[in-house]
Amino acid sequence: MNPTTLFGLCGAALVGIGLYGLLTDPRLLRKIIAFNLVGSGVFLLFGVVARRGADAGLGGDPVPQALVITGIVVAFSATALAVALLLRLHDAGGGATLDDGADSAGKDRSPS
Amino acid sequence: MSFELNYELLVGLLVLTTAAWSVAARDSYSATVGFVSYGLLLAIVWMQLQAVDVALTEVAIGSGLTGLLLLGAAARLRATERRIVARPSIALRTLAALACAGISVALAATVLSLPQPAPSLAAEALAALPATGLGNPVNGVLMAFRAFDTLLEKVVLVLSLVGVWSLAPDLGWAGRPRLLHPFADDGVLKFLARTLPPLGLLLGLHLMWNGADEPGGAFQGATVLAAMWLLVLMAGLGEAPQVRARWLRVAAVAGPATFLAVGLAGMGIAGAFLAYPESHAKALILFVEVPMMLTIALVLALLVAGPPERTEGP
Amino acid sequence: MSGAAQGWLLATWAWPLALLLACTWPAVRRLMPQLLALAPLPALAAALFAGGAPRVSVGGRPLELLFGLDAPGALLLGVASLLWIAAGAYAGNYLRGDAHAGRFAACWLLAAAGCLGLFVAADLVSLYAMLAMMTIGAGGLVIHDGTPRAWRAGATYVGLALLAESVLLVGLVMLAVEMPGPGLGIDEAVTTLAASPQRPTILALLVFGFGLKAGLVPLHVWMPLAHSAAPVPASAVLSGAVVKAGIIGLIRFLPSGEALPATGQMLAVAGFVTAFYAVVVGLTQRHPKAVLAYSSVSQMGVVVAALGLGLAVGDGKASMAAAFYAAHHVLVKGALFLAVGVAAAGTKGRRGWVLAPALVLCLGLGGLPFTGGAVAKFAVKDAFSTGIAAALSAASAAGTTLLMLHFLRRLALVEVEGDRPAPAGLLLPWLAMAVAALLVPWLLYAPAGLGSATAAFDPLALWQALWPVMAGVALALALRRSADRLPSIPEGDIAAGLEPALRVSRGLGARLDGLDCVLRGWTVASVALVLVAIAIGWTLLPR
Amino acid sequence: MPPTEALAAGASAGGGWLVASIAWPIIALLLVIAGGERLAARVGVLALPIGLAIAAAVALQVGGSGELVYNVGGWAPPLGIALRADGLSAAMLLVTAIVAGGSGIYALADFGPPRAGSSGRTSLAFWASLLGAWAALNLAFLGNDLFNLYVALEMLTFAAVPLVCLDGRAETLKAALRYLLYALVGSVLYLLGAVLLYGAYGTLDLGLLATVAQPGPATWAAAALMTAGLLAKTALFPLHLWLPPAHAGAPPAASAVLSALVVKGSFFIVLRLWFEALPGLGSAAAMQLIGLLGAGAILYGSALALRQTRLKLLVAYSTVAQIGYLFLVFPLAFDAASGRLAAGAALMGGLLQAVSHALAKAAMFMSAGLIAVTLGHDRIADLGGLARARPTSLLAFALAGVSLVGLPPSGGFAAKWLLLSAAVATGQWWWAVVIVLGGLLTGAYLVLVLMRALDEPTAPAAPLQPVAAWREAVPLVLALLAVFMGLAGVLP
Amino acid sequence: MSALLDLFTIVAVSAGVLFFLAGVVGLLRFPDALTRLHALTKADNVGLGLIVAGLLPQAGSVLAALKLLLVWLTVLLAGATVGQLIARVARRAGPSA
Repeated sequence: MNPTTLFGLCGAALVGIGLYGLLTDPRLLRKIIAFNLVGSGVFLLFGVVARRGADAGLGGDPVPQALVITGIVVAFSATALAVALLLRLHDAGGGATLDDGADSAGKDRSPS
Repeated sequence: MSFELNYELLVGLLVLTTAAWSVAARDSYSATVGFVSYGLLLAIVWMQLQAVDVALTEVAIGSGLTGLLLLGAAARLRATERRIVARPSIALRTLAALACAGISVALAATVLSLPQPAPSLAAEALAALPATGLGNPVNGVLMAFRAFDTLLEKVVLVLSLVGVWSLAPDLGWAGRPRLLHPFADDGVLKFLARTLPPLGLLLGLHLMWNGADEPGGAFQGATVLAAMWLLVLMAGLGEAPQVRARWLRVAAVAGPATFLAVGLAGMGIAGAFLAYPESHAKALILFVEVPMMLTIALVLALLVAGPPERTEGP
Repeated sequence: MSGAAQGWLLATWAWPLALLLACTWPAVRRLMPQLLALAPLPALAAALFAGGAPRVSVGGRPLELLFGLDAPGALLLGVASLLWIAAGAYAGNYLRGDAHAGRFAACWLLAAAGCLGLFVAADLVSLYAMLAMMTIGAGGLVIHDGTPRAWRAGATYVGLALLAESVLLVGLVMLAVEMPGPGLGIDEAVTTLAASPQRPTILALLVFGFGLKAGLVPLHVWMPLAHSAAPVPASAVLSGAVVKAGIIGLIRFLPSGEALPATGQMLAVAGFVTAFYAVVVGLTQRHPKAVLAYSSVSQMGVVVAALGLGLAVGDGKASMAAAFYAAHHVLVKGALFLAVGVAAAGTKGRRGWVLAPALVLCLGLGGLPFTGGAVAKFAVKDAFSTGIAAALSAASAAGTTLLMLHFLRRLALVEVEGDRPAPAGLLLPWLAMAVAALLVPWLLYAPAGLGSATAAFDPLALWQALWPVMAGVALALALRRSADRLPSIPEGDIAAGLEPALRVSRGLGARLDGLDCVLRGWTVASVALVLVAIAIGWTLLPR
Repeated sequence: MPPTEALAAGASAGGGWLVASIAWPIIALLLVIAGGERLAARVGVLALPIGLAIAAAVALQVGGSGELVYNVGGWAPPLGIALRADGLSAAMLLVTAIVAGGSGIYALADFGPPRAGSSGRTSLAFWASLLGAWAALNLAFLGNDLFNLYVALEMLTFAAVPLVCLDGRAETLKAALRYLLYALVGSVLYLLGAVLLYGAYGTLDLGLLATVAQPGPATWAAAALMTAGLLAKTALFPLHLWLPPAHAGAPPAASAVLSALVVKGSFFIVLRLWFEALPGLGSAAAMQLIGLLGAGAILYGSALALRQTRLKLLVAYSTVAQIGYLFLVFPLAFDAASGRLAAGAALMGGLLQAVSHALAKAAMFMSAGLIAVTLGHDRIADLGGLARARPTSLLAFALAGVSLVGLPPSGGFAAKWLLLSAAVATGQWWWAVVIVLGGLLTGAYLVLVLMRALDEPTAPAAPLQPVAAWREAVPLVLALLAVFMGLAGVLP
Repeated sequence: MSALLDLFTIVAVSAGVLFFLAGVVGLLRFPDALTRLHALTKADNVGLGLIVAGLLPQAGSVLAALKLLLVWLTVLLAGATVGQLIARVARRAGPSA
């Protein structure tokens, strides 16, 4: 059991924790936070993979490290878009959850 | 080593605790605070993993800007979120917990099963690095070997900025984003907003310049600049530009545009899209990084600032 | 010559479709109901000049469409086009002042293109395409009146027809998979079928599909509903021409010249059951169109029985004979349906103009000597030559006569709608069809390659044709009193059983909506996502 | 290695077109943003034909050489990123360019240059998103590197989400947010798979993975996570929660792109993942499972479409159903004997289904939009009188329906025919049954709509709104393409 | 000489850690926002200051030492400002907070 593996397990756990929040918390903001947790868990796994690939005098495989940097940026833009949507929805009076309108498609049905 | 491991263990546990906290906390605001501290702890983990560039990015974006974004939202949503009580049924939550645990276990098992010695491109990257004239292999990957991803990532940034803007109410389109801190009128914040930015500017440029050979790069630098600008905006020392301002539009696309132009030029002069002639590789890369830094700083800050709103006096 | 012939082959279905497309111009759409009689002209030309012409191919792979015309096809195409012309002329008059005339015309053209194109389709794909076109158009015709009854009939018809086509599709695909070459011509398909290990399955699927189209009991339920619900000219073509889709399909795909006793006898049994069952139920019907519809079911039963017996003994000529019998039915049934309309449109006083020719046609359907019906019966005599078959066919002839006389009585009682004599525009098509039904069979007998029709005049043949008719007449007179006291079975007898099924399906639908709201809740859906991931991973593990 | 050598190593002549097909929409996108609202529509419309030409050029090149490869930056995989085009990609590139072009022209009426008084917000957002989605799709069809494809997926999502809520109504915002969050879960799962594969094999290149990938925990976990994530983005039943409200709520031009193209992007990556990277690693059980979900989608989606009372929702649910056919490819293409996925009739059928559905569904959404504009509503029960009011749009809708039901000579028919043949040839008759039932249900709900539309006006209809003829022409052309695709000889 | 420097480092850093410890305890134990703030700012300013001071001899180069000082100054600046802001919030919310 070396530190790298330890952090690998840590990343796996993070994914689980975040995923649970993403699945079950009705509050949208918390979903977004949870998504970031899952994301960072995945990035941590990238870091572990990079560290395991330490070679040729480098502390880690630079490729996964670069991928993480790109990934973090993408995750940030996703967060920004989601937060903006959430606040706009809030202003438009749509509340701060998803499921109280889940059947927006189901609503306009004739009671046949 | 055993001390090492204990230390790592401690950090790992702290990370997991803060993560669990930011999921479990009753109040979203405290959850967000938990998330920010989680980001800082994660940066330590990245240091432990010998990934300084990532650590910088994680602190700057993962914890810093994202935290700012979430804190703002949490503050605005406080009232509404209190009213949300309906939660999924206990059975459903249990099922979800089991499913997530299953995923975690599977991942853990997979991590433990990864081959030893691990496959790695470190050697190849190092061998190819001279052709790019760069000293920092991570930056080499970002700007040369996988420059395509980096270019596309910038397009993604700009695209999501347009997405955020498109959420403006029609009346707000003519306006500008507003994120005044409730204490904007306060001298203290203004003081900070006056003293810190010069320092930040210095740091940002330093990071960008350093990135070529040492940890850091346009991206981390730009983030610092963005943070400084946001500070100025929040302190009310400056106003965010109108989203229709032409200079803003041009600046927002300058980075990817230059990158793309250089890349296409590469087809002619270096035989491939996004290839650099070996003699001028470093110069070209720096030439790309300067406008890119501008764009990134601008876009990151405006992503935090959100869609434009009607501009009546506050 | 062959160039022109091939042109006619294509125009058979392309011309009606062209007229249909023209309907997108409002001016043309308003005019179209009066021009319906023009749509089948190329088909008639094809029937006359393009028989046996080399196949013409349209498009490239994967869908190379082939068109050609074999002898039975030519025969049926000819009479069918005659019927479509007459009924079209009739419809032009019938539709005067109808608000939906444009829609009727559109559906009519679509159905005509499919129905006529079906006879020239020479490959699996175009055959399927024509069937589909015909179904959709005909469905539109059935619901034309827009009454709940019409809707129910149309829904039943389209539903069952689509079912038949889906079954056919599977059969055709199974056939195509085994075919060596890239082309999907029907001729090649038939040769493949002969050698196929899957033959029983494929034959079963095809017989089911085409049997449903031809209205074999118990797949006949849609016919009485559709034919009595549709407007008069529509029921004329439905009952006369459209039904023959099943027949031509069976003729094309059943192996000819090879003896398949089991299959053949099964077909024959199904045919005879249909023939008699339909007579019995038909006798209980009140509305003349319903009676006619059941008579069509019964007649198709006879045709299938003839085919089946031919197949049982491997008689190569049986298919041509059956086609001939069917051709006669096209003309008679088309004519009689028009008669119903004429009777309703005219006045009681001048109803003789309707009843007199109708009587001849009715008895002709039973096989009265010197009528076209006699030739038709004479054509299939070989199939029904031997003991039990002969008896059954004679009995069915008697039954047919009985049923048709019942129809005649109901026709005489039809309520008139106005007090003015039927306009010539309605009268002439009817009389023309009547004459055609009497004469055309005589003209076609020799060209159809069935030998000489004069043999039908020898005394023995005359007697064999006559006595079942007389028996039928006698029965009719005997039953005259009781005929109206028979219990009345609802049209489409067992189709009545569909109603509860519909109600159940509606209930299920409501459940489905509820289920969807649950499935589309966030937590359920996202848990589902994680579970899907786990499930896929699980299934990947080696066992 | 120096670029030139790398080129000699990996890239094939004409590969530059691959770069062009991705770079061109991006250039247009940047121009739109820099040029501002006034120019957005013009730039966009000019970009469309050129993009089509580039796609055609790629198709020609592929038709000639069978396959195009291009190493970006001259760095060959595993260190660098490669682009690759085969017949499948070429077909998808073409149909994408056609549909994007169609919806662009169609959108000129809604998102043209802003008139006085109206803010240019929607105009800018629509054109930027359309071009962004187009670039992302082309990248998804050409990308050969798992992380590169991840970027493509995210780009696609970020471009698609704003399209959903252009009108800013609360329910479309909610639909957009559900879509975004669910798509994000999907992409996280995908990324998890990618990191596992890199950790195990040290490469993200599909071609290299195919050579080194072995059965093992990492491979299985990665395949499962990535497939599930992509299914979520493709809205395969039961992961379709976001699709109906999003596609039914968006403006017609956007719905056309979303329903016709966007869901195909992630589907295409599933194909690539299984057929290119892990062809030998699927198990019969897994393929049957995926097929089962597809079958569920077909029956469930069609049944629900039959229940809808709003036209756009019906069309949206029909998309849920049609997506199902795409995933029948996996059980049908899986050769149990060798345990490998074999490119054959099934794969070709799946591709045809994707292409023909793209054309037909775009036509359907556009004509449904025009119908809604004309009548001021899209209640199926009150469609009466449409046959007179909008014959052309109705015709387009009906022709598109012909392809969906799978009547000859439409591309839909060719697709169903191939899938059925594969089912028969491999003796998996149960999929044949599903295909046939799906066709029946599809026919049912389309006939229902057409019959209503052919009826007389039920209520005293509100004054009909006029619609420009050229707008009606767009869906008609797309529908005709879908109907006669079967004759075009697209099959090898 | 170097031994002395090392000793200085050890002492200073330990003292800094001690301050941080005290700060954390204060954060957990003190009754209201203002007093907690009081504890925290001590940790930030003095604690970090001592640690930086202790690390200076180990910095190796003058540039590195300057960087360390810069870090400390920045933290001082930010900490002071944030402390002020939080205090204002607390005062606005009233002593009960």
